[in-house]
Amino acid sequence: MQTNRLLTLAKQALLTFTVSLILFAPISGLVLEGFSFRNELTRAVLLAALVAAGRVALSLVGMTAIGRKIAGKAASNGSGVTVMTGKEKSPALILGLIFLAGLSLPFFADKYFLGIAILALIYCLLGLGLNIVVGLAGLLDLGFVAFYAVGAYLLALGAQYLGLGFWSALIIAPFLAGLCGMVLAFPVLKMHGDYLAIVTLGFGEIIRLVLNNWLEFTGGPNGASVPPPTLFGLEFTRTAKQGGVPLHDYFGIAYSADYKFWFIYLVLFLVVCLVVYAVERLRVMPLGRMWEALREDEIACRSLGVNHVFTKLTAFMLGASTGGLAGVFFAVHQGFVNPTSFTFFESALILAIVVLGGLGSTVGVIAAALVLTILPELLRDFAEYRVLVFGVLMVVMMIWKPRGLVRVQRPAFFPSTAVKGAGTAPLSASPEAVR
Amino acid sequence: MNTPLLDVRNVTMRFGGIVANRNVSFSVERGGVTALIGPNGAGKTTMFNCITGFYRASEGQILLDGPNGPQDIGTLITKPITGGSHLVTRAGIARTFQNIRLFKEMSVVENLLVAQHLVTANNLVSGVLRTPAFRRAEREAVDRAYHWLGEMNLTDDANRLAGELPYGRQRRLEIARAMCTGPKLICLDEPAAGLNPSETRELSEVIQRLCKEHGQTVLVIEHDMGLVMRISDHVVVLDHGEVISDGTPEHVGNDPAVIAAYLGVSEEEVEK
Amino acid sequence: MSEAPLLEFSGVRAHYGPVEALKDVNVHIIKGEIVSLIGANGAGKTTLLSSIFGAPRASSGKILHRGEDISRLPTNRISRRGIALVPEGRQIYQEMSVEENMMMGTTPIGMAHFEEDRATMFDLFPRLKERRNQTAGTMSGGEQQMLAIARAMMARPELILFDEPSLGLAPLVVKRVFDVLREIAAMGKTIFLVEQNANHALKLSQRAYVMVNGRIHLSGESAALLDNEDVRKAYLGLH
Amino acid sequence: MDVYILIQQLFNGITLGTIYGLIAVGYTMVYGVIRMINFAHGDVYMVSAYIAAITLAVLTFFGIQSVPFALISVLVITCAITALYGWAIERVAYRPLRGSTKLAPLISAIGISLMLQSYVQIAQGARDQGVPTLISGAFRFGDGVHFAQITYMQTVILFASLIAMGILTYVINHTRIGRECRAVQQNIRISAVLGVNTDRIISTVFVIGAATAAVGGVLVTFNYGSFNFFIGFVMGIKAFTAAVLGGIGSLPGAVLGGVLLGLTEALFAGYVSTDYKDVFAFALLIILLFFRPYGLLGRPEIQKV
Amino acid sequence: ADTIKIGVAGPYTGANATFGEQVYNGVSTYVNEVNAAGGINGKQVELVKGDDACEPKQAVAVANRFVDQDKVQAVIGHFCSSSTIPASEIYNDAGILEMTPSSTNPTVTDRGFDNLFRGCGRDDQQAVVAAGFILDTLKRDKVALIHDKDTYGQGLVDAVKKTMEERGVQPVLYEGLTRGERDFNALVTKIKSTGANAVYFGGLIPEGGPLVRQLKEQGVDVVFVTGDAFAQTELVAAAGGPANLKDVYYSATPDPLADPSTKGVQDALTKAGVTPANYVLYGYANAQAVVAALKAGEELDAQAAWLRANTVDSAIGKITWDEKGDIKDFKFVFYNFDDKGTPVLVK
Ligand SMILES: Nc1ncnc2c1ncn2[C@@H]1O[C@H](COP(=O)(O)OP(=O)(O)OP(=O)(O)O)[C@@H](O)[C@H]1O
Ligand SMILES: Nc1ncnc2c1ncn2[C@@H]1O[C@H](COP(=O)(O)OP(=O)(O)OP(=O)(O)O)[C@@H](O)[C@H]1O
Ligand SMILES: CC(C)C[C@H](N)C(=O)O
Ligand SMILES: [Mg+2]
Ligand SMILES: [Mg+2]
Repeated sequence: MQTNRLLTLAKQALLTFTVSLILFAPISGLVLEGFSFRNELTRAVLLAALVAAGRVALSLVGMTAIGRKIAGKAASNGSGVTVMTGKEKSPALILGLIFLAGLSLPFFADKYFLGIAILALIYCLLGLGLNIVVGLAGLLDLGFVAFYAVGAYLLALGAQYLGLGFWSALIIAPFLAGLCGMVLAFPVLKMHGDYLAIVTLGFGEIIRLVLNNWLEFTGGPNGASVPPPTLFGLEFTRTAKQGGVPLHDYFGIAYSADYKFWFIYLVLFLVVCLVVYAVERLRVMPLGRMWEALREDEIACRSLGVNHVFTKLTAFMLGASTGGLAGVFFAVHQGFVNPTSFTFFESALILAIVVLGGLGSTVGVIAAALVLTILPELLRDFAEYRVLVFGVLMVVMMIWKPRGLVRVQRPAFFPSTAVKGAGTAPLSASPEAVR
Repeated sequence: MNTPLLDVRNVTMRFGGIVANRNVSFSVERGGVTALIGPNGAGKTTMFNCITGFYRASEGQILLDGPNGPQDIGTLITKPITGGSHLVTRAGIARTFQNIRLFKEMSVVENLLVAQHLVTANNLVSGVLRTPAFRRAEREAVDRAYHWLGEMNLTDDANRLAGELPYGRQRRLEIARAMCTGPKLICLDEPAAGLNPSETRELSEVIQRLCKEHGQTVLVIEHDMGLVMRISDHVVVLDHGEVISDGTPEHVGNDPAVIAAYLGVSEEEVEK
Repeated sequence: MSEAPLLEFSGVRAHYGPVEALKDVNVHIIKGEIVSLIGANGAGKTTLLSSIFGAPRASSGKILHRGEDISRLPTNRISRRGIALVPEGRQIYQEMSVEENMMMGTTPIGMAHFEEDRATMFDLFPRLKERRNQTAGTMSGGEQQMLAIARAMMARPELILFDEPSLGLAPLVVKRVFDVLREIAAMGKTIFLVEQNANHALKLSQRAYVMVNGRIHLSGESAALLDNEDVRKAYLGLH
Repeated sequence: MDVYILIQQLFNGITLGTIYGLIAVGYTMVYGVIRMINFAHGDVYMVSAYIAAITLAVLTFFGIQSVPFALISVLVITCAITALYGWAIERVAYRPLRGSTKLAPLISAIGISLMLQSYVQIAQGARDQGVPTLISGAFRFGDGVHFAQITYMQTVILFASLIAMGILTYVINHTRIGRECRAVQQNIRISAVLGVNTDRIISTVFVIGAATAAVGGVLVTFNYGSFNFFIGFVMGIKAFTAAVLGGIGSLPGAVLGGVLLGLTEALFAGYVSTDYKDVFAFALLIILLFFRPYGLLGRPEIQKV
Repeated sequence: ADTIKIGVAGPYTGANATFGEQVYNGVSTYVNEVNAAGGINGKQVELVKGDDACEPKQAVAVANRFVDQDKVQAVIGHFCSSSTIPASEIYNDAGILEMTPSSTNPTVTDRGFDNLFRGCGRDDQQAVVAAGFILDTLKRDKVALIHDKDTYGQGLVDAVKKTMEERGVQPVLYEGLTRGERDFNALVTKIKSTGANAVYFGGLIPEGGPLVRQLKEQGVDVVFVTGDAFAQTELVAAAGGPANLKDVYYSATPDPLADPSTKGVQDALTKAGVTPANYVLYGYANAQAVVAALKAGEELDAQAAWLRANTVDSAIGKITWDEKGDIKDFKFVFYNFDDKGTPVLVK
């Protein structure tokens, strides 16, 4: 038995080694130099050995008792959705604490950290928006970045041509993005599943390409600069540039570049909280339920009188609006926008946030947004290995939690006391049905 | 005699070369159970799909009686932009499916709540702000859901995932869900398939109660002749897409054409 | 029971996530027998059948086929041992033609006997012959059920598991299906039949099991069960 | 209008289109079987370009001069190694996700795509690489000043693609393995019950997909002569577009979609504007899908209720 | 602190990674020498890499990190203009010296930042030279302008176009190709159909190489003129061999390695095992300037003032800066290729 195991292990190791050697030999082992190559085969052999060793280590861990337990656990969390019992403790306290912690973050964090926090929150917003479309309504959207771009460019170009400010852009952006969502939705809603994915991808690319090509209007690849935000006419710059009064002068305090970040962070944080609340409400509202029902079975929905076209349209528009909102914050945070920020990869990243979070789960989306924005920053120390490690972690996380970080929980519903027990059918054996 | 609730007039349905229904006419009277039977592939489900607006019949008319006189299903679904089968449901026809179509990853109650989306205050703002009107509407919807769960003997499963339920209960849940739309006519496609005889008996009681206590009109496709004979007031038999017999259960049960095409010589019936 | 069972469940448990769907199930089938399994909705009958094919896998206990434990074998190896399943809900290949569906049935044994077996099946189900080139997904429920049976038979299995073969079939066809089952049994095949139509099933089979809530509640000669008061009440709908 | 220019643009479009088609085949096959958009496919193609160049360098190092021999051995070796990449990627990143949500492998694929790009960048450097011209010369039509031409290499591309595609279409539609692929596509669980080794079928599909990408990679490398670790991205999106245009899941559709896309690009670039050719291509895609929601040759899902 | 930190920001991943590597290699080669020689005023210099992948979003994050976490005292970078523009706002706020080795877009220095210097030429400078070269030296009048729709490429081409139009020459074609593509046959055919006798290309080698090759393959008889991004050894491979480079010209700084006074640079690079590519030299030169400025004082004002007042004898020649922070009289010369693909100076 024991030797048998060893034998399979050895076989496994050898196989892994051979396969990885073949894989690594050309790319890692022979480095192109002009039309000839440099021999680095030892590197390939080392890599292959490393992979084989890793494989064996995994198998060995799998053989031990603890390993099996872990493996068993990993395997058993497969089923995704659970219904709540209605007896869960109210999370109000924890939520309150998180809210306060979020509000007080600027007092502890430096600008770098705050900058990342702002990005993370922007991605939360994007994730929440896309989650409506993909997670709730089940429409695979690979061009979400288009709405993000609409929001960002609204502020940039609006300021340039119409004199729009941060606040007015913040109000207009959701509507404009929603409108774009509607324009896109019309041709799209007839399509199914993955056709929809490519059409949205195409739409995202069209927006980016137009932004890039329409030099006269958008500044093309040179981008467009975005004025810094103002608060009741107060400016955050060292000297007033938009005809207002600098904030630090008004309050008679020393100038610090941090104030702008504080301001953006706080406004963004509040907006995210509002959106989270709204999205959470949506899930227990008829509209949100119809989205989810549509995701589950469109035909059944139609048989219940749900206007599927209209319902999908609302999902698209609301998702787009949220994306537009995020765009405004992105623009104001960067102070500069150009098309490189709105590539397909960005859409993929947002989608990864939604999927990794657990389709449809708000908490999951927030968690995933934090993970996927903070992770690349943490990986900075890996320098050029950063992207490699990021890719590996993305795959590992997906394998580890294929259904997302957070399980979707469905709310429980109970009848109001007035009808309790009234609906018991005559043939029912158990009248005290309500748990 | 007043006008029938549903009047199917000379409906023909073709799929490419296949004619699934040929010149079918029958009517469904208010407050009773009409059964649609026939061999496999006779075109019963197709007929249902035409009635519920999933297909547009190639020829003929399907009229649903309403407050403003009879309404043609065909015009509802071909209405530009807003048209579609959902309008048929809104006009008062609900259905279940031969292959169960529940929202599997949603809870049982939620399945029923989706069905009531038209009566709940479907307004974004009021929903997000939780206005009293919205809360009242939600509460009523939940209560109505529980009412139908009770009727279908499913209260125990209210807060489980629909997909986890065993087959038989899923079938009952589908009926409950269809009832939640408050239909004038409910169309059941093989509701007893996969139920054992005692469960079938329960189901037939449920259907009968629907008619008696709630004045519900039912159109049902079923292969379980025991059930059909027990509950229906009126039976229509299709074969090869055509109506071969139409009348009371006794009439149809003794119609030699039906026996030859569909029933065979029934030892079971003889036994009972 | 002198003969060694062809298939045997010994102490099998199975779970869907946290839910235990099979609780210490013991069932055996002897070569050449027709055994039926009846039980209410959700009793776990389908789970029992599909646990033979590894979904869900038995979390404890053994499933023995000819004395070998097959509960850990990959799904695709099971059918090569001569076990075929007519699944609940038909599960035919919607987008393939009738013939292609039947070809898929031959996977474990290859196409050598295809023509011959196809002819046999077309005799059993003339309807399929008519529709041999139709896309299976557009056929009526009953037609699809016939196809599912035919497909399973194409592998020339020794043991066939039927999960509610009469589901959704017209009375005439139900009769034919049960006749077919009888014919299949006469060909020397072993049949394990899950049915809601307990009356029919018990009349056809020699032995039967009654399942309640994931456990085997009763078992014995079919004839005896047919007379059993509880069974009559609960499953035959007779009071 | 110069008719030779028009003919030249048609040639340009068709060769570009067949390459799109070749890569699109990989998307379509994988999609056809497990309904997954394999976003790493473009990068597999990129890897194959490197393997091809390295193989050629090694062959030259060992003094192999014969062009046909070199070309064929490069093709064979590259296909083999790239196929192994396809296999390994499926094994490591997608198989563990079988049976979870549809989108999980999509994200995993994006991760793999990042990994491959970054891996090649680190191992081979970020700079552009190239291969020497193996086959030069062209068939020319017309006089010395006005002419249209198709290079020998482009001819090779056309024929190789058509042959590859012909073989694949035959395999899928008329062989047992093809039938099993379609079976797995429609109902993986029941296929396993019927005795299909589903894991092997899926692996096979990835292997074939990667191998076709490698054919594309080799041809493109020899035709355009240069590549870097980033070429997978644009090609990936284009090929994916082609696959959808033709009706994702359909092999002839992928080819048709590719050629259509190639022609559109060439003609639009040639007669309207290079700047907006991609905008036009995507707009065309959207419009086309609006009228044919399942692409050119895609079959609508059967919706029998 | 007992070390002085210099941030080196650029694309170490993504499509432009090759440039980031080159700049960093140049910078680190010089900094190693400085450290070996005792550092800046006795303090060792430590380099911090900041990868922005040429994305503005990451550039801002890198800038914040440099300022707040790493507390760098000077920045060499960023690479792409689109990254430099947003990131420089942050360095400006923080009062940190920044010198970009490659962002040639005019906007970079036109915003009047006192801390920002450009360690390379400007697109508009280069364009004027290029237009003159095509019209006067090569005497070509039917010019097709091709760019890659990126800050650098399009900026360059637009400036060339402007200069030409000022001289009354209308380009026969003005088109943008897509970065990341390889097949430009359609564009090449179009160029051919316009009857152009010169192509000016604004862009990088991954697209430029195949473009050159396809022009040759389709037998289009034009001269190909382009910018300093082509001063890279991999061009030969990308263009399909030396034969295709016959009529290709690019503008660049006079090759410093040909200048005997930079012998030291050459030795240092050889010692460090670094191939002396274009941006390696820029990196080296920028490091020289920044280190010199840091030696002048701890305060930005002192450093900036030093740079504005002094001349740096750098790897790319003697350079001085004007008030805006641009190099005064940045010189561009033209190169062509010999049979082996080695660049030769056009006299
Ligand atoms: N979408 C479709 N395309 C092509 N043929 C179809 C389609 N839908 C149904 N048919 C054909 O129409 C005929 C009638 O099918 P239908 O499903 O209505 O039968 P049924 O009476 O419901 O049978 P069963 O009792 O078995 O469910 C069948 O022969 C079927 O093949
Ligand atoms: N995929 C699943 N996930 C979770 N629970 C399941 C799943 N499938 C079945 N169950 C549960 O397992 C139990 C047994 O189900 P099973 O389908 O085996 O019953 P059955 O006896 O075949 O019922 P029926 O007669 O309705 O077909 C049921 O309680 C059911 O809710
Ligand atoms: C791409 C590079 C050569 C950088 C270019 N000079 C710029 O300003 O962005
Ligand atoms: Mg039917
Ligand atoms: Mg079952």
